[in-house]
Amino acid sequence: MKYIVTINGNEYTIDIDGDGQIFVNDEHIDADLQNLGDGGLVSLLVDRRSYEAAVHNHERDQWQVLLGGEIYDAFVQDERAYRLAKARGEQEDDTGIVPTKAPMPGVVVRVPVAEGEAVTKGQTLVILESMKMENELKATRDGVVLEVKVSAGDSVDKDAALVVIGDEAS
Amino acid sequence: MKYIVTINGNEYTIDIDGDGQIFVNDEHIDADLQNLGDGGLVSLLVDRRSYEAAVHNHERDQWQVLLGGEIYDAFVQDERAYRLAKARGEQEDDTGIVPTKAPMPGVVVRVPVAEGEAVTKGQTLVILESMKMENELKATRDGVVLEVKVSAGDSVDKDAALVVIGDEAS
Amino acid sequence: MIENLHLQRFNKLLVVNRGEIAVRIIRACHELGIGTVAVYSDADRNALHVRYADEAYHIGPSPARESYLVIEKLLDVAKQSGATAVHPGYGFLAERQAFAQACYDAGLVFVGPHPRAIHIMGDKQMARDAVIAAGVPVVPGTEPGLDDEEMIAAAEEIGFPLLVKASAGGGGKGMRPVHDPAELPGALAGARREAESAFGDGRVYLEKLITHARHIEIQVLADSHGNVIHLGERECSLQRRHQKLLEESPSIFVDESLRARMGAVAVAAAKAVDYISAGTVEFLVDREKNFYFLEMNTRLQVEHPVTELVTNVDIVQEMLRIARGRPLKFKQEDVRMEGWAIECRVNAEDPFSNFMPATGRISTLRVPTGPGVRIDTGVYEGAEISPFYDSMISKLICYGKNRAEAIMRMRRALAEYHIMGVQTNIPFHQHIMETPRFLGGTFDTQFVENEFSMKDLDARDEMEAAVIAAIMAHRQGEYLGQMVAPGERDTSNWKWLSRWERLKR
Amino acid sequence: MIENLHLQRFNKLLVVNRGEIAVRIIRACHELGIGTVAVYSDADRNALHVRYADEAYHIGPSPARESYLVIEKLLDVAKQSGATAVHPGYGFLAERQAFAQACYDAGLVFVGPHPRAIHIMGDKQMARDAVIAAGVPVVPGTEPGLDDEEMIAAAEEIGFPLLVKASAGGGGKGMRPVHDPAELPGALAGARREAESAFGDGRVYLEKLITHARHIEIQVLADSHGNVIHLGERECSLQRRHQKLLEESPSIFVDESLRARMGAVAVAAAKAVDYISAGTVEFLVDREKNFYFLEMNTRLQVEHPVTELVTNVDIVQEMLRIARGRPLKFKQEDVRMEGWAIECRVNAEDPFSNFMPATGRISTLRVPTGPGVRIDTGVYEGAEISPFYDSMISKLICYGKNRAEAIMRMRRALAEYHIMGVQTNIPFHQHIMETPRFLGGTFDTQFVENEFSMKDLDARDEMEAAVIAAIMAHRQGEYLGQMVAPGERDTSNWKWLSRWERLKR
Repeated sequence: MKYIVTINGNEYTIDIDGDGQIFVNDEHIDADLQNLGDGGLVSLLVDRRSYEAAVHNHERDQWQVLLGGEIYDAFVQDERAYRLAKARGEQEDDTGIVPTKAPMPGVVVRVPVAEGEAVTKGQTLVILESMKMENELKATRDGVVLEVKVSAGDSVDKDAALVVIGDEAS
Repeated sequence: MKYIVTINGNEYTIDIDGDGQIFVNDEHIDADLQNLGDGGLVSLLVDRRSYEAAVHNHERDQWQVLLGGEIYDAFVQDERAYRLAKARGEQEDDTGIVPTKAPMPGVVVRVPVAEGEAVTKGQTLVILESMKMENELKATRDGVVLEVKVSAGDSVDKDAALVVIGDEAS
Repeated sequence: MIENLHLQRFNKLLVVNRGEIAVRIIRACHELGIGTVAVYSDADRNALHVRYADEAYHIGPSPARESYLVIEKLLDVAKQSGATAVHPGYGFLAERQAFAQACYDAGLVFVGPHPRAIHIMGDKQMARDAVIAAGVPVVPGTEPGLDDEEMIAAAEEIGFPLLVKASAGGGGKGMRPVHDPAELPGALAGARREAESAFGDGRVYLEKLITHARHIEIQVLADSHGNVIHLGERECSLQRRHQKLLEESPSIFVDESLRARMGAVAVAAAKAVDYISAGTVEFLVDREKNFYFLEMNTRLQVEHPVTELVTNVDIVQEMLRIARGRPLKFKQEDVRMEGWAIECRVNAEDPFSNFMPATGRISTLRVPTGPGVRIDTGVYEGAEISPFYDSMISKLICYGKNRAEAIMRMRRALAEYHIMGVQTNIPFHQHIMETPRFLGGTFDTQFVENEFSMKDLDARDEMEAAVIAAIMAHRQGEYLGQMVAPGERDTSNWKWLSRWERLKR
Repeated sequence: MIENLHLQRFNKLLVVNRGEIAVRIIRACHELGIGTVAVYSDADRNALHVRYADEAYHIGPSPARESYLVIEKLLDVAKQSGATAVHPGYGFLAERQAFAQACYDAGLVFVGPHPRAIHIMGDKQMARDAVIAAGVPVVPGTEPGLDDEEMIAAAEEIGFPLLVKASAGGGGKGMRPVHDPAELPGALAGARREAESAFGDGRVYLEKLITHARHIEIQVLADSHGNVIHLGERECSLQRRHQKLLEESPSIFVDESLRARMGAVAVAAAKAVDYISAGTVEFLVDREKNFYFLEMNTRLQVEHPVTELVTNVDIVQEMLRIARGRPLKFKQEDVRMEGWAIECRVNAEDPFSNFMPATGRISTLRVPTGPGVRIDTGVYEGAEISPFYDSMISKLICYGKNRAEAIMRMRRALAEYHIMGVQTNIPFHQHIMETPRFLGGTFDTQFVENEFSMKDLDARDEMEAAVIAAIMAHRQGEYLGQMVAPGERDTSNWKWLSRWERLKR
């Protein structure tokens, strides 16, 4: 099985054959990955170098690997998915309707954007107070505010949709 | 549901009613038992006193409670089982055919008893070497050696039957 | 001065707090043979402080204002349990004069200073007046309540840059830096509005802005017999949004002479309010080693362990002894600082997303062990990190013969520390431990916010991360493939279960 | 004397051990910036020493004789990995002259003494001769190899009680106490048989039996420049079957003058064999504080942490510095003992069943934290305790300002320490911490075996245990009742699963 893993724009072609042998960009490596308990903690020996890492399957193809104090956001596609995506020129991140969700329960302090307003990636959409701190929730893509679902003073639950961003056309 | 718990020969009648209220020897206590993880670690609040204990369901009605550095071997019967046992005058421990099993893998050093020999509770039946130590396995009841299944020098697996004790008649 | 204090031998103490500090206090009581009574909200039934205490009382729903902050409930628990002393920890009711007073009124020993000391030090202006009278240097500034014209005139005298600060303030609210006279009127108006809405008190005052300041504090111990000593300094300059993140003792910036001078001033500040118990005098120190009184915290401090490690004094035990009316067993000249200690506060927050607080259930917890490592913690595997309480879930403290060794130990301890199920700022501390400015000790209170980035380091192990992700995805794919094999699913739940269990091993 | 030693700067070190001591050494290397190479058998792929090392090499099946004891495999790993130094830890190959020699022959730095010192101290008679020549007091006795008549004559001179001991012995094998001249011939014959079968060497010798002896040892550090110092004593009298169970430093039995005399003698013993690195000189001390050389352990000792805590010297780091050819940075007069440290060895064994070794999988592991607590461990949640290796799985070390505080901390740390899935001797230590003879410090090497019982304490919490057992049985009954509800089982596996998961929370 061949996978294309993209991290920080760098692509790694990783082939795992029927015997569990692993090739990175066609070069064989000696890799042994062990699960340590059920929380996503793993031990990797790769060409005898030893690593402990925490792995989290963010969603679908998105894997987050915490290794040596660094976080690596890995996008893992098998060969077919990779080719299809390539052909379609798809860019997962910057399209579609994206609701900004509350990462934790809290109270909305301010919503500095209005419906219909154009926003850019990284722009603050909502300020949420939780755990004694004010937290800025930012846009994950460029687009237009399709809907503002909350206003200042609202108490919200974890994962509540707060602001929805999309293409102007949608 | 009424239970009779026997520890060190002392009997406790413990009634757990439909609402989860608990009565010890007909006196109500305020008890709250919480499982901490899945290893048998529990937190008990009883009349506001706080205890952490480790519980192990040894076999069937035998519960082992490790509490404050002490081990309590508790025999738990519901009311009916208790009455039946009482009526039959049954003494679980001292009858039946009892195989002495290897508590861990090891090598038999010596078997100081022979088939047909009468033994008393606590008498050494097998000396097993494991983890660099010699360990004496003792008879759990009075009786007669029905069978010796190993001899010095044998390697044995965990739970292998080594010596079988029973009544002379069996 | 101590007539109206109840200082007496007590054998049972009520801890009106939760989390790591409740555990810390309960441990100290165990070590002194004092019985302990814990309190818990709905969220905390299985918490460590409940499990480690001798007794535990439920005091209500999870929000602190319905449990940990309800004075009547707490006093009621003291009465019911027969506890005759109360330790407030930090936060919650620790610096509320009304609570300390209520304890005294109920005949309980309050493990802390007299309510009057709490009151004075809790009010910025009263505290300032009290310590100025005792000869303590303060940041040049005005008193609160001046009108705009008076402020503008005073500003000329103080000089720029300066800070507009809320009189009732805290946590940076109602605070505005002003670099130019022209900005002042707007800043005054803005700060007043913010202070009014945050504290219901719109009074503000001016203070000289000390640039490149370090936050250095002195630990003080005072008994009920008039003995006041200090245990040297703690360096707390690594902060974000006025929250300390990492503390050390000693400070790389403080030499013997500065320590002696700051210590003497801190003792004078404590004496100015007839202080009793452990307390902390916070200073700003400028580049020329001028130091200015900032405030006095009239309670046990989060970062007390670094001082414990270098002085070999157990501060919590000392608080308990002092509350029992005992004189200090050692004098200033007996206090020796040896070695170096660093504390990293472990917070439930995501350092890769602007330190957003994180909630969740701790599914896996692996703590570092070995030489020179201490952990003060209130969490456990299975703990739910809720939004109800502080995001600080544990403190990792490392000790070494010198600063370099303490840092090396902290590095390896951080690498061994695994908390799964909820995000933590452990990676932040790992980055700090590799940052030249931290290693060189040349940082100030602005460093983390203005000059530090989580992106400074190389992505050294990118290939390894890719391999891990690919193998995990591959295994998940294989596992899902088995799950959806046609016709198999209904009859194979048990098989599936065992397979899944195996996968998780 | 050091020409034929390879002492040099090395940047990568191979640890030829497993378990807690491998972890301990790897941690010390991290702190000194030395790269680490671990080795592992089949059983140890997921072990901490593999995870914490920079590199790890598989060396074969689980039995040590096919992995950790195979010299060629280990040297091969050194070669492959480019490690230029080797630390043997304790046990396994640590005191095998042949291994140390093989390292030297391969051009590797052996972190330990010269092979000749290992050889001399490994042979009871050679060691005795060497230290006698250096003026070290030894237990009066004979040399080995005498015939029975000579033995009987010598016995008269030594006096009774005495011990028959195997020349090649260890672990109490081939050892017989003799209280009466009439028992001697039988004891000689028995000991010879046992020694012959255990060691293939039937030679025995006689030694005066020191009654009410305490086992006290001196930690020595010697560099390659002729500097030899000691770090004070450890009290190791709490033993069972000649296995130490609990150690402390200092010893309650040792005063300044005795410490100075024993220390000087230990240094003389080390110098007698041109010792280099960390080593331990073991003594028996009688009631009159006469002390007798027992043996010298030419390696790092299990119980080294108690010395580290009271002297603030990192013994493993010092071994590494010495192996790099560095002179000791401190002199005898710089060594100061402060406070008190106690170590409890946590063994996988059942203290309620004659300390039977236990195996199993550690299903839950909760380690104590907080002030004064250190844990050196090689185990982890999920670890399989196999019969292949030593039953000691971790060490809990507590430090306090004095012995009382160290004991109180140990009590609470033991109560917090939970290892589920495999039985441990933690309850034994909890009993010891409540035993008047231990608290008073009036114990000797016979105490645990002859005068201690796990049944000494009251069953204080019997009612609570009964309540726990009843509730657990009740819940299990309810759960089983739901399981066997007719007709429900096939369709409800999923429901069952979620119910079971909830039960386990």
